[in-house]
Amino acid sequence: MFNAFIQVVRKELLGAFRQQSDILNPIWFFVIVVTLFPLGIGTDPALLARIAPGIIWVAALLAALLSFERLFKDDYIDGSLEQLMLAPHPLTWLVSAKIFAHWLLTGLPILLVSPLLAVFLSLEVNTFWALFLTLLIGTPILSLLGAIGVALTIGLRKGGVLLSLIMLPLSIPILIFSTMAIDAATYGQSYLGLLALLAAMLVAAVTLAPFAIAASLRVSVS
Amino acid sequence: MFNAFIQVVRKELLGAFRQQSDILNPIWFFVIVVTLFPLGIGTDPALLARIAPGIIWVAALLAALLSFERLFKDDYIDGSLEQLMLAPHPLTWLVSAKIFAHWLLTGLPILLVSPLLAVFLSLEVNTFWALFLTLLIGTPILSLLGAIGVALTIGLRKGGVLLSLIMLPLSIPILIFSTMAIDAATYGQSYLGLLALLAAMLVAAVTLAPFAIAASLRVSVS
Amino acid sequence: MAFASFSDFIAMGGYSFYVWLAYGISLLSVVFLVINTVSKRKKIFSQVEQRLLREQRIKAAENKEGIL
Amino acid sequence: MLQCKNLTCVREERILFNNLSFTLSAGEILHVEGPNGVGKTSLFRLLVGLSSPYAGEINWQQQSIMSDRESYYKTMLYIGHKSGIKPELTALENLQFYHDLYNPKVEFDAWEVLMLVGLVGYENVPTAQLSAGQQRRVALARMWFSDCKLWILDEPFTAIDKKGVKVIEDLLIQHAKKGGMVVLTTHQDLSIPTEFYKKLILHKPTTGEQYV
Amino acid sequence: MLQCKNLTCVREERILFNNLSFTLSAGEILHVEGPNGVGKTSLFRLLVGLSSPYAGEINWQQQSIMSDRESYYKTMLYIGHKSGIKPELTALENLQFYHDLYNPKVEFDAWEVLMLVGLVGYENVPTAQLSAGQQRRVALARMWFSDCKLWILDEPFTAIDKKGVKVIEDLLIQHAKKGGMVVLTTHQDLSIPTEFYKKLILHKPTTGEQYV
Amino acid sequence: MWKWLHPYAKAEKSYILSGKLMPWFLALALPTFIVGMVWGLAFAPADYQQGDSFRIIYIHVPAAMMAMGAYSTMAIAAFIGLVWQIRLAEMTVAATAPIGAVYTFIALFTGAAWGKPMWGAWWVWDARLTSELILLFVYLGIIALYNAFSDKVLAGRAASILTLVGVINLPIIHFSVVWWNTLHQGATITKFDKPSMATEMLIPLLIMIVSFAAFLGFMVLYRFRNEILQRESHRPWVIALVKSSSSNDSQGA
Ligand code: HEM
Ligand SMILES: Nc1ncnc2c1ncn2[C@@H]1O[C@H](COP(=O)(O)OP(=O)(O)OP(=O)(O)O)[C@@H](O)[C@H]1O
Ligand SMILES: Nc1ncnc2c1ncn2[C@@H]1O[C@H](COP(=O)(O)OP(=O)(O)OP(=O)(O)O)[C@@H](O)[C@H]1O
Ligand SMILES: [Mg+2]
Ligand SMILES: [Mg+2]
Repeated sequence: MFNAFIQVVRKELLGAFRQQSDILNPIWFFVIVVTLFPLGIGTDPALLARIAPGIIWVAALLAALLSFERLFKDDYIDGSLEQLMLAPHPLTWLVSAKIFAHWLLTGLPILLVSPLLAVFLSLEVNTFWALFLTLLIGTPILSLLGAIGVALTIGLRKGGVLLSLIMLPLSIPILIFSTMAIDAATYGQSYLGLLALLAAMLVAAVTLAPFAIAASLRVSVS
Repeated sequence: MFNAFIQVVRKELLGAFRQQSDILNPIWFFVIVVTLFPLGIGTDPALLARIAPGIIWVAALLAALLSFERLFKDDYIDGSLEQLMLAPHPLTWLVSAKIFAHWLLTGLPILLVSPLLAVFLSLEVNTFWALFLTLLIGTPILSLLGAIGVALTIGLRKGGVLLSLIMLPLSIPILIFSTMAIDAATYGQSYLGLLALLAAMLVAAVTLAPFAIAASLRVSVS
Repeated sequence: MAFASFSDFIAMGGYSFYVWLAYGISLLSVVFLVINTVSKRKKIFSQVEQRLLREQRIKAAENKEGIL
Repeated sequence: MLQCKNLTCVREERILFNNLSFTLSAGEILHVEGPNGVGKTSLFRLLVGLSSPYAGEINWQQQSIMSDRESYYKTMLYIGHKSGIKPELTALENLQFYHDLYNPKVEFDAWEVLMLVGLVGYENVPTAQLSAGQQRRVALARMWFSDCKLWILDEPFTAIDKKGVKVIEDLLIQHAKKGGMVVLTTHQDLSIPTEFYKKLILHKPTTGEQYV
Repeated sequence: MLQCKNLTCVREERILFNNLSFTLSAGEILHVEGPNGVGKTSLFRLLVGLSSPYAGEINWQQQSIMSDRESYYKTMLYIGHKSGIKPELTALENLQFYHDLYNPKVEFDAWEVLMLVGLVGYENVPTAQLSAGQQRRVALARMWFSDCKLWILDEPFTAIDKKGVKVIEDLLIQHAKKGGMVVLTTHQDLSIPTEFYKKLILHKPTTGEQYV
Repeated sequence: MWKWLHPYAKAEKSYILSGKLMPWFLALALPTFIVGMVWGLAFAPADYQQGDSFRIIYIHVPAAMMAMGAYSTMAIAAFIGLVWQIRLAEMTVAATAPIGAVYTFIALFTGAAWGKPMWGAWWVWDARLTSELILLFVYLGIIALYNAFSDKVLAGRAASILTLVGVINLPIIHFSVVWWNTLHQGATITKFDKPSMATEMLIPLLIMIVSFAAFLGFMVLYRFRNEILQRESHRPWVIALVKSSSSNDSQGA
């Protein structure tokens, strides 16, 4: 069973690496969105530093959102998803593998590139660490929640924007806790409690979401 | 020839209205993104009003971006695009019709909903009008530029994020001019010059972009 | 010579970190570009070789029975 | 043994078929026939458990297929209208994945299999760049290394050239002789000797049966 | 008259065919044959101008097809592997669109046409909810109201049932008798009388021709 | 005007010609690079305001200039390629983009490393910086697009179209960024007032510019040859080339 997990992750990564640009794409998107904001809002470094965590988090959310489509949609169109549902392994498990691969391809790059953005937006070291930690815990939750949304909308043509509609409200709590933690860090307060809360949400998501996703898939692909 | 234009627009709208949610989706997305920011950044009204135009514009950009995929991608997958390229009418003309329909389905709703957002983000009347006018002129340019990006990436699997990479640099000038105009309005200055500039860009885009798009399509679909 | 000694030269009037960082990264990126370019050429060669091999395989399989 | 009892399939409030029952035992090939839109694909999706019937039951070895999906899927191979092949991966990678996830116990040499399905020389090309028939061959290649007893094939011959059709038919016969079972549809005439297969002909429901 | 001179097609640095020449005159049906992956679809995409040949020229009525695309497209109907049917629109709406944009001068009654292709009762169902063969029928329905002289059909019989194949073949013969031209591929045997059509058989390039 | 080029419009001849030109470019690039760098780093006098940090200029400015130069090359080549359907020109576009991107990156990075001691921040949203950053994005977009196509003929054409679209866009970006920036905060970079440069500072700079230009030419030719090989790899002359090189390898081993 563990082997099945590995196989699925391996296939996903292989596909992504085949199109080398695919790995860099989420990073680029993320970088570009973050550069748009100074252009739209103004270049005062103090103002930028103040709104930076919010911007980075919203950008992460949108980067995730843009990449969700590919989580199951391609598989649905070419029939791989059907086949995955007919594999002799628990669907929850296979689905978890796909989500893990998705996080490796979208969440992780965002983490890696966040120091660069901290420089662009003149962030303090302390704030940056809070941002990094919240991203580390928060992005997997985003991937899991997004997967539920995708699984629900997959059978519908043009589910793209419907997906964001379903998913954004779900991700608001994460956004709020994260920015609270970052704010606390900026003012030099402890934000461990908030991190713990996020971690608890992650645990809950990891254990429950795969079931929701598997169930939704059984409904959507029928 | 004009008849061909009408036919294409009609078909696009018909398809969108068939899925009623499709018409509401861009609006929802837009509203949600705009409400995310106060959550991410904090609710100080002065701060919000200051960054509001930038946020609204960036949200409009992203809403457009999310919907571009559907501009040609579905058509490409089901073969309609191929057939459109084999129609006995100039491709530039048919392409213009598609873009016009796209604007009707994404740009226009954003315009319609912008008063609501102005209220959310405590905008002044003067600022709002500038915002409205820049959106009115700017969103068609976005649709045209986005179409170039889509046409270039259509044949590629997973062009989604590549598309944003191509498109965002293209749309930066519009973003900058628009927020400049809005800022000018906020400080009570005249922003007619900037609007004229945007309008000139629109004219240029309307006349040139269809050729770039048609050429790109001939490359991508081959 | 603008510097009195070699260690002065390394110190760059107190800006050593920035100057050498700039030069170092620039050099690295150029080296990266050169390596990329040369290895591209090698890759094309090996691709062509592989294709020649593949054509041999196709020919070998051409007249076998029971093949779809 | 695959057994369907009194199956009724309803799609969008329209009855496709009603009270359909049949049994398939080891060594049998079942050719499901019927005009376009009669419900062959819908039937197959019931058989593999992708959708569930409006009424009736489907049993595999006396057990409802839904009761233990995983062990059913261990013995069932489904190839549908859509191929399930990842276009950005090569034929080799696709097959390796299907082998490792679905039939890991079978000994297999992907190169050999690809030779058998006539894709020598295309092993390392992304499948997106293959022709329609070649892509279909990659999907069908799974039959060459499957240890599943039950094969469910929805129009396997689509886009396959004549020589290919012949080879696949031989493979089906061989599978049946080894005690396997095959359910397939195709709009072409099978050139399999008639003693090897039986037919199930689906009809449009007559006016009386349209509503249940 | 459709005329191809010395066509060479290269895909991804691989030569598919080399120096292919043929002519098609009014009233002729050309059946392009060849095993999977030999380049039939690639040839058709050259013929309709979707891609351009590596070398050689394609003329329609003595004029290069690229020189005046629009007037060529007025007389050419292409139905490819992909159907070009919008899944969210109904069959009726799809046909109406194709009529109005491509053959606006033909008088036509969409209901009538849909009856002829056997989709009575499915006129107002979104095509996404039709079966594979029914979707294909919607695409093929364009032949019934086309005033184009040249039809280029890439595997038109895919997913069509036997009765349907017969009807389409009759339609092709009729079109040829009226002075039309047809280029088609299919892996099934045509049951058209042999005097009505000629064959073009594509081969893999031999070793000598592999490089130009 | 293009008559002289015509005989070489055939790929094989271009391959040979560019192979002959390459050493000359390298012969210009290497010595100038060594001379310019040693002179600039060790012999040019320190700046009276910026001290020794100004020595970054010897790579910063050449890189920035040649980043633009590379783009102009690409734009011209793209135009020729699309209008006259010359595939070799499209290959030039593809060959040049990565070099332009690396130069742009160098300009950005050295600028940032210079900005930290001078302005106290690695990055500010100044007009010049912003447009340079966007230029980098444009380059990356072109490269990514080119690599995403597997058929290199199509890839070249797509990249050319994008390059041309970028040409229209770049001046707009330039001006929009300048106006936008001056409206908000004209005073961010007053610390950077350009001193009229002393000759002993200027000469190594000019030498470095020549060196960067020559190196650009060398790399473009090298990559151009790669492109030709890739696209003509079904032609007998390429096969012969490959065969002879592999037999050389086996003899050497
Ligand atoms: C990331 C930051 C920077 C970027 C992206 C950047 C970019 C550029 C660009 C595009 C040019 C134009 C080259 C040309 O004339 O073609 C330039 C020139 C120049 N830069 Fe920078 N620059 C940066 C930071 C700096 C800093 C911090 C300094 C010094 C304090 C500096 C000093 C110069 C000088 C002296 C020139 C030559 C000006 C001229 O002769 O026109 N730059 N830079
Ligand atoms: N999109 C593509 N990119 C690159 N190569 C391709 C592409 N499509 C097809 N090919 C190659 O071109 C060759 C011919 O393909 P084509 O689709 O023309 O074959 P075909 O004769 O139509 O086959 P089939 O009977 O399977 O439809 C194949 O060998 C394939 O490898
Ligand atoms: N996704 C769907 N949603 C609703 N109805 C559907 C859907 N797919 C098929 N149908 C309906 O079910 C009926 C049977 O479709 P099915 O695909 O099972 O036919 P089929 O026998 O496989 O035909 P074909 O030979 O054309 O493949 C059709 O009349 C169609 O209208
Ligand atoms: Mg079916
Ligand atoms: Mg084909």
